[in-house]
Amino acid sequence: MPLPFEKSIDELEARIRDMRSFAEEQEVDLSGEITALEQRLATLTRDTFANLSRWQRVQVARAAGRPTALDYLARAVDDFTELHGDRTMGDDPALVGGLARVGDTGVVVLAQQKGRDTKENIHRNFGMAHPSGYRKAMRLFDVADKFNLPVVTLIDTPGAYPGIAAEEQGQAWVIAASIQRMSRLRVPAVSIVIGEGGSGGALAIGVANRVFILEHAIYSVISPESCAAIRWRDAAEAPSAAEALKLTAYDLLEQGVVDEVIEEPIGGAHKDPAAAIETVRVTIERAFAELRSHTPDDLIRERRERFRRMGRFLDAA
Amino acid sequence: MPLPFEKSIDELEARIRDMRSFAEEQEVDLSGEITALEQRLATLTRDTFANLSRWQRVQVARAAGRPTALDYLARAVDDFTELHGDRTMGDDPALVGGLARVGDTGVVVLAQQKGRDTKENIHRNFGMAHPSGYRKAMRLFDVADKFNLPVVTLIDTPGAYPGIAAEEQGQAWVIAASIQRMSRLRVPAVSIVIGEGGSGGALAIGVANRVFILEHAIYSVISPESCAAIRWRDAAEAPSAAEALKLTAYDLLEQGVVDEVIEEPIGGAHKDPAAAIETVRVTIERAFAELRSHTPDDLIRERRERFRRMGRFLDAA
Amino acid sequence: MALERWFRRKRPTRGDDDASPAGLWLKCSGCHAQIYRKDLVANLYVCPECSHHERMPVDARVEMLADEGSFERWSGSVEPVDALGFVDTEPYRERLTSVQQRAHRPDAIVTGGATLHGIPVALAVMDFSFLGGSMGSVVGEEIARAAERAADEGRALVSVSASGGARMQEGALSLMQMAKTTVALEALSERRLPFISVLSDPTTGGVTASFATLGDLVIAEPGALICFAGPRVIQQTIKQDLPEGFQRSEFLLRKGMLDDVIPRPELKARIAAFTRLLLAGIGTQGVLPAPLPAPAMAPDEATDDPDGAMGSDSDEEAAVRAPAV
Amino acid sequence: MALERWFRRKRPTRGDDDASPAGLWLKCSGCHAQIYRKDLVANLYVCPECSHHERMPVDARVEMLADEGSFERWSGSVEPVDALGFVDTEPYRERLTSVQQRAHRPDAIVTGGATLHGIPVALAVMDFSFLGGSMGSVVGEEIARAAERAADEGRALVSVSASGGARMQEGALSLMQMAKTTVALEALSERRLPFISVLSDPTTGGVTASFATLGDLVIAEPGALICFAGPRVIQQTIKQDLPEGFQRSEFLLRKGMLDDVIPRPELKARIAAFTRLLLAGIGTQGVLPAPLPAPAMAPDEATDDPDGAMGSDSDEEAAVRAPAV
Ligand SMILES: [Zn+2]
Ligand SMILES: [Zn+2]
Repeated sequence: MPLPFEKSIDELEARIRDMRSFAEEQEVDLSGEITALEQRLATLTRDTFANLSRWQRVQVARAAGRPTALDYLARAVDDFTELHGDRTMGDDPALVGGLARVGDTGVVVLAQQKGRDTKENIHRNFGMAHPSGYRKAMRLFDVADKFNLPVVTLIDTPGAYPGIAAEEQGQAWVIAASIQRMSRLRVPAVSIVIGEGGSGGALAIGVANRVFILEHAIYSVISPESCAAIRWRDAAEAPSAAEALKLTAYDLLEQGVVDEVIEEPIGGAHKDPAAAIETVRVTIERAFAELRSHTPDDLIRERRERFRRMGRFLDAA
Repeated sequence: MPLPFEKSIDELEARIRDMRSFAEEQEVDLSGEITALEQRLATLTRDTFANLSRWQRVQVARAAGRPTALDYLARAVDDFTELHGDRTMGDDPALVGGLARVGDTGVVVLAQQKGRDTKENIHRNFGMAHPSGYRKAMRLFDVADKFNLPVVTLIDTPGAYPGIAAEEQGQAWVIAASIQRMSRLRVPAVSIVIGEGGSGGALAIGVANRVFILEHAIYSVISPESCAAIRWRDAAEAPSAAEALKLTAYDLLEQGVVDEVIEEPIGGAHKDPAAAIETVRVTIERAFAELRSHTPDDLIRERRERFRRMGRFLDAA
Repeated sequence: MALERWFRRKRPTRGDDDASPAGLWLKCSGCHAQIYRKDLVANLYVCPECSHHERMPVDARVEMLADEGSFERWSGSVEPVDALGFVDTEPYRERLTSVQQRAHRPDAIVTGGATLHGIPVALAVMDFSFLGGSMGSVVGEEIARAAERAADEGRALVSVSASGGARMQEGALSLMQMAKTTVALEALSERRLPFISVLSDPTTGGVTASFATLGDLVIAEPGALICFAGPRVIQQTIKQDLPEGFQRSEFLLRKGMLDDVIPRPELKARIAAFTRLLLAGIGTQGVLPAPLPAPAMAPDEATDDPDGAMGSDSDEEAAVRAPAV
Repeated sequence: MALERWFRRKRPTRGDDDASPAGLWLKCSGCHAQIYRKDLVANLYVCPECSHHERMPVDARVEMLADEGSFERWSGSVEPVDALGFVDTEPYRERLTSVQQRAHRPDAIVTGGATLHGIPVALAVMDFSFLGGSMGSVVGEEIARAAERAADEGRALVSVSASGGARMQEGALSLMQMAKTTVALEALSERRLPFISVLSDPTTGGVTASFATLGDLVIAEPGALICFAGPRVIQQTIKQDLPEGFQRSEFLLRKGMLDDVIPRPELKARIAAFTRLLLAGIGTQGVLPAPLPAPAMAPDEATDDPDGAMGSDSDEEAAVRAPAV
């Protein structure tokens, strides 16, 4: 289960565990040795994660054991209760929505949910939503506006699903419509990329007043694999594509695509989910505390200006 | 093709035709006799149609040869151009929508279209819309509101389609939503029942500021046949059910369900479609001339009040 | 006509009913088990064997949802009239009179104010045993008034539907109740007060196609038949069998039409939780009135007859087969 | 960098091109008939044999839509930069330079003001022959500016899309153009000015999933490939053949996604008719400015190369197979 570059960390953890049980069974005092090893572990982990290549970060962002959206909904907000259905054609398990509470304020939450095991992954379509999912999102944006409920979205998807039904049901249309709908929200909206921010399918629920990204999450116009297949004509060049795409949290901060990087526990969110979730909770609360005094008109204007500014070019005029 | 009670009219018409061609061929002057017969024909037609039973009016409302929605859209408004699709799952040929012009004003039109022959009837599903049709209507109501375009709806349907797909796709949901959406229109809305106003499927596009009905059209909570099957346990009792349901134009005027009855040419709209269509044109123009000075807020309030008043009961309080 | 007409009779208590041999045991319409009547009633008319949700009498419904002693009846002052002089195999007027006497209410609905876990709400509960819960001018008017009064008093609206559709004996005016109830809900929307619509078995025709599916949240009880056109009508139209579970709550949840399917025992708590969250938007906290004091009037305790609720009469069955729209 | 860079060269006229033997005959990609080049151009790049709509060069498109002499170019002052230092098999910077020299424009779009049967509009026409019409910061910016200027000047916006999607060499910033173009359209909406979006072959990925499907009317040319994910991607995902006509205009019309499919020769008149009606709402008559005087500047007459338009390069084909989103 450990990622390739986590192997030494994993081995060191195993050695510490072994030494602990040995010391216990044999009733010998190895605390000095254990402390030394733990310090080595901490340094190794810090160094490893401080120097991850972009491709390695892609792997962390997708790591099994990394907290999923429902893990955050269970503990980074209160009283989460799921609402189902797009009122049109179905209920998409890849895009979860509902009501919750942040402090004393009701909120609408929308989140892309990957599976935590194979069975759930199949049920959740690996977090790849169909048009139905985005229609559900838009329906709940209406609820948010009607009842003045701020919006939290958690982004974690390889992308919107590329399939026959999805195309027939207007995948492009609903993504565009969801971007537009979210830009018109009269309430504060906060988006957090918690894992994989996969292109238009991610952006469709990412048109927020504040966009955060977890330290080891990514956000990209295309997956490194697809990019490599097209531009290198070789999917094995995914690491090169990841490098070229500049898709890590700090890359995106530099590009102005995200407003803030949320630090993860050392070794990544999967090493200490509870800590990661708590940081997200604090971030959400802080963002809403700041945004709740903004008027609806200001919120719309700020959100529009935020996205209107996106891009880099030379202006000769 | 003539309806049962049109038989004597039809025979008299045939006699006049015969006499005319005889007079022409034989070059004899039968103008006196012809004029006398024509007067008899006029009297017979007037008397027949003035004394139709409710069941007979149901038959006129459904008569083959009666102008359909597209006939009105071609000539009772100008520049009609159809717009397709519900942006969700399809384009319902039973509920036609588009842009048109009334005087110098652009309008949005929505109309239930029955077939003018068997082939078109199958294509149009006999004027029975699926949820897709009502979703298209709602989409075009949005266009109407955005561009300040008044709305004209032409009602002619046995009802919303009762089928598996229709139920799966939320027939009840879209009818309710369409009623609500139409009640919120910020522009003048005029509805005309041109043939059969079949229950919820008709009302879904009938929440207008002014509701007109053609003289021989009907508007009912249930078809006489279904009503008879349920309440008499015998579909053959449809004439009794039609009587009991009080579903003719003048019944509805008395009940306050419609605002005005539009007179048809003597013998019914199918006897002189051009004249019927012209009367409808004049009615639409008159209604908009009156409504165009109302503010959006007034239009909504008036429409809400119009439907809020519906019903008869004893109030003991 | 005075309100008292509907409430003057001292009606049999549950104890009286239970004493009658016929009422002692009931057959579950889900698993066909024989259920001791008291157990079924105590279990909110949910079969203890198979969790089948039987139809529930209006007053048990009110008792289940309203905080104890909080229910104040609003409905009852409006009475149906036979505006069309409708006669089929029997005059509508006579049919009305006999069902009114049996039901001890003027029409197929009870509305009132209540608190629900302390939250002030308006309740509107339909009575399927009254002419198949059909919606005519009175049902439409009571719903409209409940929505408007809720808006005035800053209450959420909670409706529990059970209906064969529009009341065809009132002709096109019953059809118009679909629009009337819909426009009345605007008063709530404008005040940003939630409308929670609960669909119970069966909810069909003109009720499904109007206010009942316009809830901010639309939730259903398990296994409820919810449709526009009834299964019989569809079968006659398409001449083929209907899919398993077609038009039932769970099917509609999968089709995206419902926010959730909630078992009856959880209903009150879930509605309260939803309503609390919907009322906790920015700038709305503290705006709403505090829970109202307990009303002076006792809850309406009209017929609490599980046979009526579980049984059927021709009006009800006809309505479900072919709901009027 | 001065605007003139893009326009100083006297480019070959059509006459010059026609003189070259290679350009004399073209093979229709629909029916494979050999078509005399002049006939194809005169027929708006629609095959006279089978009505197949070939891809149309930007300037022919502008000429077809704008009233004669009415087009005033707005685009061109904004130039792309290689913000990520993107290198695949070749640096993005070099790729850009070479395509810019070939295309004589800074990026894959031309915008400008024009009248269309007398109606003042902003035109935005995408150039598929420029890196597959991919949308990076410059394309996004030009569309946003065109929408905003249209709003300022009281013009309708008419866009003609042709794109492989987002320009992946500009990374997440190209993704953000989807949101940028979308929010820029709000300026038009607020002034109730129509946006007519025309989808031509091919319109895919991030362009389809943003401004191009947000038209008040969305119309397509016959036979155009219009999709979110390209056919190749879908085939790789689902490992089965795609249905006949899948993702083509006529298919999408049936699926409810388009207002209409309109043959190229009718396009201008239909757009004018739609726009006139949308502008003729209550209270809007007379509010809009009269048609503008003819501009001083001549229309942009950049490359008018049907081979380029009908042919392909690796960027374009890759884009259609797997549009970046
Ligand atoms: Zn049971
Ligand atoms: Zn050809």
